[in-house]
Amino acid sequence: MNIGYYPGCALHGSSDDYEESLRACLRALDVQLQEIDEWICCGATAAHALNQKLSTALPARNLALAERGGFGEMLAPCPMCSMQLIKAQKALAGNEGLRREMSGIVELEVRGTTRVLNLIQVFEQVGLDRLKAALKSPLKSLSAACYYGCLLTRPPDVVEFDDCEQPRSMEAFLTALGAKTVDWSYRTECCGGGMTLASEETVLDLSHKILSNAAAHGANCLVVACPMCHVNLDMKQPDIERRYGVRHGLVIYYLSDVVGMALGLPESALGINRHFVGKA
Amino acid sequence: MNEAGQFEPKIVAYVCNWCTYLGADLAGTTRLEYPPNVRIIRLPCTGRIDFNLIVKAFEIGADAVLVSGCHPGDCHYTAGNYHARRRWILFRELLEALGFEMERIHFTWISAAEGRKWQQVVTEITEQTRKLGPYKNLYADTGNGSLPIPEAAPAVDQPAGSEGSLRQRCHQLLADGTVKVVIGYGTGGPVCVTKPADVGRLVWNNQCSSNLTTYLKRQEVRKLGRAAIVVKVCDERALVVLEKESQLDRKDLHVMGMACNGMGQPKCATCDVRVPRFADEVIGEVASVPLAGPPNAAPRGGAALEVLLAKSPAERMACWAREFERCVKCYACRQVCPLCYCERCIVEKNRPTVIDPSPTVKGNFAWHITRAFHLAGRCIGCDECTRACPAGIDLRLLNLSLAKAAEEHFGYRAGINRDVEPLIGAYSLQDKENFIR
Amino acid sequence: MSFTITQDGLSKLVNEWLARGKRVAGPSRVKRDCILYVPLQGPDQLLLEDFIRPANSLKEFLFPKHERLFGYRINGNGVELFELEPPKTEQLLIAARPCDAAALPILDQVFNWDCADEFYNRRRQLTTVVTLACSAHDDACFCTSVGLSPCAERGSDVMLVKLDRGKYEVRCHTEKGRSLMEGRLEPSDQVASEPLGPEKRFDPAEVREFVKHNFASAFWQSEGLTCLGCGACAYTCPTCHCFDIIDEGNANEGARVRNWDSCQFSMFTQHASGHNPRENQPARQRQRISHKFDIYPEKFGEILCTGCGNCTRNCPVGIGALSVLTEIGHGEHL
Amino acid sequence: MSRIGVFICWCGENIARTVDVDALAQEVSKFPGVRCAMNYKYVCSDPGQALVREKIAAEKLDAVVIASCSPHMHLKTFRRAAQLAGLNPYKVEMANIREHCSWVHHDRAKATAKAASLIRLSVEKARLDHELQPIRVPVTRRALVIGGGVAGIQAALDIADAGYEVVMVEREPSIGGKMAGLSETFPTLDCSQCILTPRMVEVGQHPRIKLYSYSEVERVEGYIGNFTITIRQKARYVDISKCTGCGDCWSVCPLKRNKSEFDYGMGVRASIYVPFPQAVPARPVIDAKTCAKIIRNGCGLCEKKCKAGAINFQDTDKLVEEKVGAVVVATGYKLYDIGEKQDKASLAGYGEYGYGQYKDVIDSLQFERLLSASGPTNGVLKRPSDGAEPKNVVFISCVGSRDNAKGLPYCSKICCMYTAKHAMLYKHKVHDGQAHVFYMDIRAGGKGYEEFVRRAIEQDGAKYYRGRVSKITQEDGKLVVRGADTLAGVPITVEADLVVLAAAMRPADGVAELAQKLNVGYDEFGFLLESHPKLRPVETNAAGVFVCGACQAPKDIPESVAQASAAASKVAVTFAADELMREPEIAGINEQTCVACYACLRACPYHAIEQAEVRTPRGVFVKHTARVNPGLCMGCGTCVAVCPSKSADLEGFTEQQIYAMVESLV
Repeated sequence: MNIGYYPGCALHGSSDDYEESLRACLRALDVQLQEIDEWICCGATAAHALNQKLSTALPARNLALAERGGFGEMLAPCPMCSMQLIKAQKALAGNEGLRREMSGIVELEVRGTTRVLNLIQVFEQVGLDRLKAALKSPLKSLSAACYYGCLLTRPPDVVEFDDCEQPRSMEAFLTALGAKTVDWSYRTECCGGGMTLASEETVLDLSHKILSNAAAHGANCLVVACPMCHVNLDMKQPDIERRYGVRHGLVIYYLSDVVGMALGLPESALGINRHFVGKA
Repeated sequence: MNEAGQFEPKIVAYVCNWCTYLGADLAGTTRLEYPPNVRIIRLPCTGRIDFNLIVKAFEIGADAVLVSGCHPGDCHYTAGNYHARRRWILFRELLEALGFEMERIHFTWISAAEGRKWQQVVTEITEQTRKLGPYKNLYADTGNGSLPIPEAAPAVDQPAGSEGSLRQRCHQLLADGTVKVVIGYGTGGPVCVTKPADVGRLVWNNQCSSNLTTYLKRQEVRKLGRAAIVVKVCDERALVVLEKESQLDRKDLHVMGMACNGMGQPKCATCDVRVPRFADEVIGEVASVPLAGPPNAAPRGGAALEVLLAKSPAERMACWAREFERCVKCYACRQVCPLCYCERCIVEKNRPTVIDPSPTVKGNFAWHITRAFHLAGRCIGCDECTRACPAGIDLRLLNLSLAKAAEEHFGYRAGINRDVEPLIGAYSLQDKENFIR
Repeated sequence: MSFTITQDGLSKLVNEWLARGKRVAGPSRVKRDCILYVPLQGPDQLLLEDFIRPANSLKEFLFPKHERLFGYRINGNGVELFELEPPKTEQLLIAARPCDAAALPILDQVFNWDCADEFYNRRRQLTTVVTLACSAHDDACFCTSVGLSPCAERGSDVMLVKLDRGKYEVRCHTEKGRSLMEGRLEPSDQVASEPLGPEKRFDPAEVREFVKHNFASAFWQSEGLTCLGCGACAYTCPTCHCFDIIDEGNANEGARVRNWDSCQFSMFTQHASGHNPRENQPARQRQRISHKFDIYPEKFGEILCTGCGNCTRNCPVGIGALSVLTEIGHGEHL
Repeated sequence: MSRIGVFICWCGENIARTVDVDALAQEVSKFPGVRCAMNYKYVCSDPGQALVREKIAAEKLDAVVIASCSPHMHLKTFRRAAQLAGLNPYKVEMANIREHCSWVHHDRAKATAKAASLIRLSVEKARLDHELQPIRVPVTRRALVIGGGVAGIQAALDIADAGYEVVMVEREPSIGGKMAGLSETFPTLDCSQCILTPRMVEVGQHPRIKLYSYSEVERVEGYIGNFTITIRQKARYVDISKCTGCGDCWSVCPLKRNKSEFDYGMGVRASIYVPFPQAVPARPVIDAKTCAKIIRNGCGLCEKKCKAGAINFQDTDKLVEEKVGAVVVATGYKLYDIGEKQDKASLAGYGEYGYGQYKDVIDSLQFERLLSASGPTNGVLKRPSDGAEPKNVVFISCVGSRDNAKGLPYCSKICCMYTAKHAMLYKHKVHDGQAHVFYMDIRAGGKGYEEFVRRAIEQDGAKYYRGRVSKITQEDGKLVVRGADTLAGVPITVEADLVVLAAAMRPADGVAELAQKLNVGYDEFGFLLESHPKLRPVETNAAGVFVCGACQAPKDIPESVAQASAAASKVAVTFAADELMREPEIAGINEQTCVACYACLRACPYHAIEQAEVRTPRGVFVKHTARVNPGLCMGCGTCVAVCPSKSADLEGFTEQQIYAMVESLV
């Protein structure tokens, strides 16, 4: 399988461990990622807060680049990126006038034909059967709380992925790979996201609640598919301990980490050794 | 014309009893003045208004026709207007292809509460028609009329050995009593073979373009008993339609599907079905010769229909007037059609005379409009009507215009799917009505 | 020694007639694969060579497919009838096939035997027929079997016989023909050779004998089985002359009209009671053959067929009279 | 020639001012078929009608055209007048020269010309009018009531008390419906079972009511006055004619832990069971899915124990036929599935409420069972997870209702009221408890309703928050309900012990299939369609089929009962005469020329056309044909338009008439 790859700023910055992990994992599954040439920022929260046109134009440029590269499908591992890209893609596909306008602005013809995937969808394309066949070391010791965060399933009519409030797709993979999953309440709660810099208190409060609920339901780790969630839940655990006096000690895995582990890849190849919270 | 010599349009309005008629009553009760050119024919429901009435109105000299009923959802009879709407969608396409002046045919929904809308509609139609002037171009050959001639596909040989296998199988079927008669192709024309010894009369070559399914409606052939029929895939579609319309029981029929490489006819140029799908048995294998047309090509008229539709309405009307002028009403078109199976054709009904039986231009237009529209959503494009016409009238273009409309508006192709209900007699709330005011 | 005319001469003739407001009709290619006798707009529409014969016949110029006989007006509670003007335009039927022209004397009998049909006779008087002898024939042609030939004179005022391309020997058979051609002919040494007709295929006397004695034969059942019951054979036949009379009009006025009809239609003999004496297609097929070779000869002393082959060529299912007749001739019915 | 009389009305000045009635009468008298034409000041007045009658007799008129106002105004008047004079009423036509002419045109010459033309149209039509007789349909004076909830019970009792037999079909083992499971009812708080059970018993004992419980309608044939209903009696494995209802069987049954349907899973029952003690019939049924004898030929204790010998493990479904003349549909409702699984693609669930995931998130009908004195907890409020008494209960209204995102834009109408009732009853049971209600709007229209809600708030201290709940999470054994109070403008978090969701009302399962059998329409949500929302609220477009209760739209008990009585009275009206009279202006098929393509059958909105056979008097098959059922045809003429051979025609608007009219416009 050969698909386009849009890393977005996070995977080339603070979350390069995520990139390392998913590249290693997907390589093992024979999925070739081809990074989109000259990709630019997806616009994230900032663009649509400022300017509607800009929030379409930025992803439109990226979509145009993907189309130029001939990619029918493109992985955007960061949920914010994928949501912005999908939103723009749908708007473009359904509006001839907008296509013309945007093609002018981004100086490249854009048609909105590239399908944007999140990481879970890429694994779904690989398929449970193939994963099971490649399974080397079942994840017996894991009792995982799958954490989707706020954006992976939202807005539901844009991303059209899984049940918006009670998603189950990650659980399906983990169960197949031999892990236990816990039924808990905070799958789609907000971790504080981009408030890390603006209001650390908010982030600590929200992340603390998430970690507490996961632990209360018997989880010994969390599995995420978002770089921002990982930062807040992993890196902020010492701060949470300082503030709330609770030491959660929960390992935060990327979905690709656990899949990679099950495929028998060493933790170092997956960048797990660079996480802040290690195995208890 | 009025006394001052000014043209006064004649407008015939077919309206339903429960909405538009009452809407017009309300216009009266509220004293909303409008021009006196409209003549209302009150009918129970738009569902009752069939296309022949629209044709008849023009025949008696109407300069414009208005058809009006209840808004969707308001029908007194729950769904008459939906049925009507679907028919109008198709009928308008036929009138377009014939070159009618579409600005003289109006469809509206006017409720019992819309007296003002009635006033506005009638006023506007009257004024618009006054500007258009009398409908002089109806059925007129104004010159420059010549129908585009479709291109035939190149002739291809049929699979070798098919003829032999066909005869062998038919011999078996007749000998073991599975069937009493084989309806097949012979040299020079169709044959009905009833004795195993006669199977040598059956042929399979690239002269087998005719559609034998038309024999299923013939009493003389039916009386012979259970039949095996030789069909090409394109003919098979007629069986699907006939079955849907309760005209045959597939159990009573043994269908010999012939793998066909094309018969070099125009219809073969756009053929996208080559191997039988629900015949009882298939004879021969289709050669890997590519089709002349694109795979999955819709039954569009190809270039000829495009050329026709690109002409001006007056030119289209002239084309058809010139064609129909030659029609002698021998009804070969009707008799060869596998789907024209009425025992008493509407043209033979004389109380009332819906269609003038005379082969005049008026009577011929009425006939060909009716024939084509009765095949709306049913014609399977075998082109037998065109092939049979001794006057060389290209009826296929009318059929194609309707097939195209059925596909464009309803995604419907006749005789393709055994599970889909016939197009006419069904409706969808989503049927589009952008032409209805 | 003979007299000739060139194609240019014929064109001139056509132009002159048209210029005088008269009608000229002849074979013309109305579209690809369709050649018909039609009223001509000019000589360039006239087709003289390289085809067997038109798909229709000459009869429609004398016995039109649709004709108004008289008019009526509804007046209060009464009805008022009025006469229609008879035809008065002279017409020239040019390059007609001998098998078409030979049908005209037959039609003359039909429209005059009990009462004289005013409209028909008037048209006949106004008509001049110029035939063109056939230089080719096909498998459907059988004029020689019914006593005619490619250059049979019957019904022609003038006959043209091809000499070279664009040049014709002219044989005037009637006074009408002679006056038409006066001053248009050139003497020539060339004499056209008699064109060859198709081989004889059957003997009409045998056919007559057969139909007389085999009314209930199973032969008709099998022959008529594939007939679909359209009127293509009758309507393109030069001699078929059945018609239907109806009133056609609106609430105020109308006319009694005469339209072609065909014995092949299921409604042709349908009684008001619902009973139909010829209740199936084989019976109707038998009627057509019997009428042409037995019933009509019985009454008028000649067969009702000129061997043009139109019924065969125009039949959508390839039946036509010829195949039936040859089968009778070959004794295949026995 | 016809002998038609034309009567031109002046309508005082209304017509005569604009139309020259004298000139008009002159002109009209010359139309073909017109015997006499005259004008009169008010033709609809008594002397006017007398004139018409007199002329019919004197001139031996065979048809009459009244040129006056709209036929919607006076056609019936003039038909009556003609009938009095011995002329068939269907030989009367009207020309609308008032609404369609004199009132909308001012030019006298043009209006007069148009009036003449309109009269000509009507004369042409009248010439071809047939003498018609009203269609008489015999009536089986017996009614079918489908559904034995409160609406069905009310309808059945009213019809039976009016003196007609009733057949009642109930899908469940007992009648009683949803109401039998309620604890108390708003706004009076009287005990639901106390008011309903006597009515159930009455049904069970009524000499004119035949009850088929645990049965469903399999097939419906016929039409108004003459339905044949095939009823499927599902295998009950208990012969209720032998059974005494003693209860030995269910006490001996070892499998007592099956979830009780009647308790919506809040309680348990044995494999042989009576759904609730007051059931009618008070006879058990065996649950074939769990019974050990039926599944694996084990156990069989009940059979051994039964003294009456009523247990029959070989029982099978039985089909029985009943003839009835009218049908009342009272199939009621079910609650919307709150969870993620939906039975329709257009619907979506509320994953965020954790229904089905957290045991203590329940729906309102489950809560009713927890409150009910005869419920699984005997009226002691215990939460499902651990049986503890909930001290904080959150009620969320509009769960599904009025939520476009979930596919149910309509208001379920009763939730505001029962939620207030729930809050109140809860407080009455748990005095130190606190009820919290999240609502969108409070819709308390109805007698005593608003006061009832105020009482819940003011006397019983329920806390009402105007706002939606965004998420329910479970933490430390508590349900953390996060929502908003939009009036105060603050987010709220309530730590609850129990959450009750007021799920939307939806039509009961299988209503669409039933509606198709009955040829009754239904809307996109599955609620049955009444004929007219205001003027024919209990009739349907299928003549002789009536609706009542929540199958038609969400409604509460008083409304359901009122509608049921209305439906019953409509049935009584239908049964008032021995024969039904129907308008004869209906379609017919010329069976001689029909080729049985059944285009008409497919297009008929009333399913009034059936496949039939033509046979000789000796019974030899001749051909297939379409045939109109005069009991069902409403006369729209859609069949005529789709008939290719025009073998279909419509009396009153025949093909000949329509073409004659059009041709007169030449």
